[in-house]
Amino acid sequence: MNDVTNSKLKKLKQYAFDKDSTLKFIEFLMQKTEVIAPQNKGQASYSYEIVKDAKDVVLDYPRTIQPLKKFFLPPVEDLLAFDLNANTYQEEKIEAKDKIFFGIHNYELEGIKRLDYSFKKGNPESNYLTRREKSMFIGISYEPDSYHFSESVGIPADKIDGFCLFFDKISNKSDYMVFVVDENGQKLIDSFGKVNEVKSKAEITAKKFQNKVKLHYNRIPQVFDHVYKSKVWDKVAERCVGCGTCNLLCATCYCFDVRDEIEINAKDGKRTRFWDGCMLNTFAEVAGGENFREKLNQRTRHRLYRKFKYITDHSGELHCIGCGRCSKYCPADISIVEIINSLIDDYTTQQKKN
Amino acid sequence: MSKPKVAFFDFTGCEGCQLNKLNFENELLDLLELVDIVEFREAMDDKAEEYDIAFIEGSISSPSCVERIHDIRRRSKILVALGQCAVSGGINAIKNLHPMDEVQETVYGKDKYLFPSIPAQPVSAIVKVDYEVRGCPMSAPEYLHVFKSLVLGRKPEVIDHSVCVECKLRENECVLDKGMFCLGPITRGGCGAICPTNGQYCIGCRGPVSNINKNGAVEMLKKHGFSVNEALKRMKMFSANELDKKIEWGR
Amino acid sequence: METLNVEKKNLYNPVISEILKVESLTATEKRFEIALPKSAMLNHKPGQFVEVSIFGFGEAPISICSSPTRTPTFELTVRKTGRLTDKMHELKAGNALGIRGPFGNGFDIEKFKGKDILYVAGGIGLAPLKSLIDYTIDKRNDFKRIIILYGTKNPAEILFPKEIEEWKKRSDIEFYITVDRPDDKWKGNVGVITTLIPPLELDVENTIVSVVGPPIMYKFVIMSLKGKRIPDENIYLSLERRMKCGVGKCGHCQINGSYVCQEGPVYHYPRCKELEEAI
Amino acid sequence: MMGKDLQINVHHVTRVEGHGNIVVDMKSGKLLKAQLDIVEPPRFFEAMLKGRNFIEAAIITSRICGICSLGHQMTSLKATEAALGLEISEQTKRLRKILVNGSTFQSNVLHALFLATPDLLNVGSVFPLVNTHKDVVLAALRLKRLANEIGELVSGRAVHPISCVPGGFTKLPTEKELMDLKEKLLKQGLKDAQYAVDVLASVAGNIPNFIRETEYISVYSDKEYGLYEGDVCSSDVGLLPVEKYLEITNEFVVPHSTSKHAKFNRSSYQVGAMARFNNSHKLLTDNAKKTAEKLGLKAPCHNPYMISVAQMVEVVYCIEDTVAQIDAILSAGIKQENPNQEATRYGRGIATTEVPRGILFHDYTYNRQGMIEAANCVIPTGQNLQNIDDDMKKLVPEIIKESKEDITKKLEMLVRAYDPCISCSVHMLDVEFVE
Ligand SMILES: Cc1cc2nc3c(=O)[nH]c(=O)nc-3n(C[C@H](O)[C@H](O)[C@H](O)COP(=O)(O)OP(=O)(O)OC[C@H]3O[C@@H](n4cnc5c(N)ncnc54)[C@H](O)[C@@H]3O)c2cc1C
Ligand code: SF4
Ligand code: SF4
Ligand code: SF4
Repeated sequence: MNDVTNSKLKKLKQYAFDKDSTLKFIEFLMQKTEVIAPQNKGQASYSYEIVKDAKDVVLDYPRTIQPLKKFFLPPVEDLLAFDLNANTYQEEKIEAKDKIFFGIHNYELEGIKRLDYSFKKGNPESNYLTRREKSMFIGISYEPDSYHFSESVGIPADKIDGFCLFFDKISNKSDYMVFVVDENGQKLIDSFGKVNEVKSKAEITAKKFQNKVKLHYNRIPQVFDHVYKSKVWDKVAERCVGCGTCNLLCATCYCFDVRDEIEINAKDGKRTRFWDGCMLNTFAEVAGGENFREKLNQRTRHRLYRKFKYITDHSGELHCIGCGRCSKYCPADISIVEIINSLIDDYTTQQKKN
Repeated sequence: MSKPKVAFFDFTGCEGCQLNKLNFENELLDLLELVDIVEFREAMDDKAEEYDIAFIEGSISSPSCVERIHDIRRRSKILVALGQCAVSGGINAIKNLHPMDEVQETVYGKDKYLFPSIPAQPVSAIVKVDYEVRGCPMSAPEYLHVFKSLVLGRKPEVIDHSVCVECKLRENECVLDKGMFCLGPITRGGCGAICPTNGQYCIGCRGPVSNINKNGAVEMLKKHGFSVNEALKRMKMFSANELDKKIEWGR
Repeated sequence: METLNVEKKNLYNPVISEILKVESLTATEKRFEIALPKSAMLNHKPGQFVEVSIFGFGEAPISICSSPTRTPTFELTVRKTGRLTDKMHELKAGNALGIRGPFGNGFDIEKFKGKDILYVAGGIGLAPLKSLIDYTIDKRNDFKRIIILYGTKNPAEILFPKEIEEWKKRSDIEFYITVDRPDDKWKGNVGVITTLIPPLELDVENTIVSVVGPPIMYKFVIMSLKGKRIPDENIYLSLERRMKCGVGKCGHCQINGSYVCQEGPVYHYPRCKELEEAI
Repeated sequence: MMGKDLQINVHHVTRVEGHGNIVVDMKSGKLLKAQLDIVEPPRFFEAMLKGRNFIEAAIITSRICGICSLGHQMTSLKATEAALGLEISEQTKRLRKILVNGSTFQSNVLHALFLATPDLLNVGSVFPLVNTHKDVVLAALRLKRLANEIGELVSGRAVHPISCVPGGFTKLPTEKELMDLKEKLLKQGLKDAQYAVDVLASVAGNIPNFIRETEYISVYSDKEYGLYEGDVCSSDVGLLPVEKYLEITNEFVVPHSTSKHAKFNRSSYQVGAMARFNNSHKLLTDNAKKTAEKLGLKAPCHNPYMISVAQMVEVVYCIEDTVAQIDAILSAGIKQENPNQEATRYGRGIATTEVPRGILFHDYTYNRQGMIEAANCVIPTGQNLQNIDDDMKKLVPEIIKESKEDITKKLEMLVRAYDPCISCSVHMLDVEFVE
């Protein structure tokens, strides 16, 4: 994987899009294939939805409720449909469908890359990977709110590799500088044709993050080597109510539960999987009532180690992308950045003592 | 294989759960194919001697109810508590928060001994309950699941995750974000988060999740602008028995 | 973007297999002999497990209790504890089951060769161990002593009585059994399984120990083994966790950074010590 | 007629909501007792309301009764809005009217077709009819489903509605959903209702002929068939403002009932579908009027056994009025509005609504913190109880020559005709016994 950094950005072709051409561009994409983009949800929330009308697309949004994973690992997914009497089954037919994700924040795509790793590793899972095929991503820059901390986990505003195009907002108006990141992007621009290449090359505007981790992201796994027994876990657990929101909305969480249900005719049925999470009480409970992570401090610790250590040890990357969902939607106002910073404090005091 | 004999019994409650059972208009005839309904006072005259599955609705709140539920238990192979009144005492249990004597006196004055009353109790306080269908009203999908499972000789799934989980699965806008209060984080799911889905906050009608963090819950509600008392009052609307027994709230 | 071109598999499709024989072992345990379609071999290693499913009743991980050395068929011993296992107990020869697997890491048999083998089985833990016991018996010459320690709560819960009779009869196997609570007829040892360990005379450096039992048993057995000065490197444990997929995806079985369904269920004890949540 | 002895004790009358016993005691031809004993344990709802805030009132009162949960919510919301001075929009009002229609529709179908009709066909429940009269049962089930769909669409759930709150709705149906509902009501609903009416007409001959004139009390509005709003109307004295409800209901306690009884100008009065029909029949839709004609129902009707017939007439009305309300909402366009919950005052609020079983009153007093200080609910079944007792006292001597089984059956049918909702009626707070 080669990182595109600002030095390379200058070599990319750039096009100027105003509000109208952006709208036209979405419509142009919609004619080609299915387009998925952020839209309003409820009164003050957003979600990624299939676009029915280009005007519904909202490009200025802090984050959606569910991350992009819902398109590749649906919240509720039938695995098999079976016939009880005949003891036969059919697997759910999953087709790889062309789709373009438009208006995607860069951390969101990083989340997908992490999930790709998890679903390829060991036993590559066809359900996820088939859905994942034939997806193109068009990125957009965003203004970090008090929950975003992507920069702190190594995803600065100018990390745009993996997108085919990237829209960077250049003024307070709805104008964008569009960077062509790969040949697919160039093809799209060429066949759209209504915009002009800009010769004086720009950089992607740096963004100011209010929410920051105290230590460089390279050193976070190292902190996690030393804080397994930290008191921080107990402190957090006093406030956490174990609702599981932070797991379910996490862009890189992918644990699931599987249940069978029989239809009312007592003949047909389905085996279905659901998003699940390690913060929930029954997650690690086995027959006989033994619960291997009964306490909330154990569960919180497991959740964070999954993000910063366990998978990282294999993949070499942090499996937290700094979207801030777990903190924004936590009903107990628990902030993951605060947890990490407390752990870092704990770690530095330890180091000083030694 | 002969069809299982199924009976429905009602104790103190609003009978909304009874009614809910008749609200499966699309599935009702299919359900009837699977079982013999042998007793259902609200809908029919017949009575039977014993039952494979007895569904009990309502809380136990008078001495004669106690005798009746013992009798039903003796005659039933599987007994299911249906709806929050039967599962936890439900909303009836609010009266338990006040001394019984006082409640009776307000109601009957000097004649309080005419109509004996006892605290509203869950069925499980009197007899063994095999399975539960929670909710006020009972959650329709959960009832169908339990009914089908038992008729097919299978243990039903017991849901013990929060309502938030189901909200998240549906990608609902969180009502907390709208500045409302919500009991979803500490309430047992299984209802499909139907209240937040309809823009309303979760009033906790399915009772708390097991292994609940009591102090955390109070802290959470305090953060949303509730006094400890108000928070407790809200949490106990449907769970006076469960919360009072198991948990000493923030005292 | 990084390529998605990997050979991907549908991981969740069971193979419909036939039950050849069902045998009641105790009030709550039954043994099932199962054949894959077209007499296919399961090709398992002792200590591995399969995911068993019955449509409408769910899926569960069950250890393979027969040795790969024996027949093309394989055996499972199942305790009745819930949705799926209750239903399994209703099944008869000729009925079908869904099988996925074999999954997980079995015992590292190569390391056992030429050594004394000590088995410590608690309750249903004898089922997964039996696969290995039978294997070592079938290749008896590859190993030196074979010692089997087996403990159950009471005599009614003793599994595999026929096999136990044979083990007892054989002069090349040392078999000791104990129960926590005896009944009137019981004449043997009484006490928890750890009481069987101190009296053993062992060549500690050359004894490989395999332990399988309920979660609480491990701590105490390890303590007794340490009392005997058995080196940690000689100890293997098989751990149980909740599992939904068996293929390292669902997350339920994770012990710290380790997936029991991938790295386990059999763990080398030194590795367990790295995993804080293991025992 | 010579001194007959007769003792009837029907323990827990079936096919009614809640627990009640019929007790008849006749010695030597003298009627000592003919009454409906209400044995449901009391539930102390008014006590539960004390100290609750204005959002919780409707949530709690909904749980008084699962069958009438929507009616309780509506009345509760209106009382709260009156007490706090909350204005609601035209759209909210229309959506609520749809809900009231839906719940009247569903409850009437349930009662007339599932609970009362088996008597006319001489069977003990609706279940045998699945085999003998499958088409009717299917039509009735479809009707019930449709009625519930109205509730589910507009309020989130048919039992204990969710989205209707003081000041408005937390979620609104979409235009498409309303349009689909209208389609269904017109295409399938009216057809099934007509079919059920035809079947009912064919067995109407089995309805006992018993006449006792009484006072009929219902909500009345001169603009529409009185259900959601209007004044109180008595067939004896005409219109009265809702604020006078205590003078109308005059609740009193009898020892054989855990629920209070009521009376106004006579020893008893009747509420419910028949009272509404007698008072407001002129405001029915044409189709509903024709249905009444077909079923032989003419105002004023003094036969309580005909209540189920009046209920079927209302079913036709509710379907048609729902369509009219949908049209009005759609032509104005759905406005996304938040519930208006800014209190402009704190005080007492009294409200009335027709629920399927009759007129319902809620009366709350809020303190300055927005908490309920005092609450009172007067429930239709309670208001009917004295009337049922009076009916029985007249009926038993009239049919005394019949067999005990027949008498018992007719008494059960009478009680059932009122569609009593006993859980609902057992709600009282402060009770004094009359000697
Ligand atoms: C590697 C491995 C090997 C096993 N080998 C055997 C064996 O050889 N014989 C045998 O009888 N059992 C074995 N088990 C345990 C067996 O998997 C569980 O008893 C089984 O999952 C229960 O499923 P159920 O549907 O019957 O019960 P359920 O109705 O699903 O559950 C009953 C209870 O078991 C819990 N539970 C759910 N899934 C599991 C799980 N995977 N493991 C443990 N508890 C669970 C539930 O939380 C619940 O409390 C093994 C487990 C593992 C992980
Ligand atoms: S969202 Fe917050 S309260 Fe809920 S489990 Fe996560 S940390 Fe705990
Ligand atoms: S609305 Fe309530 S139940 Fe839903 S996510 Fe928010 S807090 Fe949880
Ligand atoms: S969301 Fe809450 S109040 Fe609503 S049905 Fe579910 S548990 Fe009950």
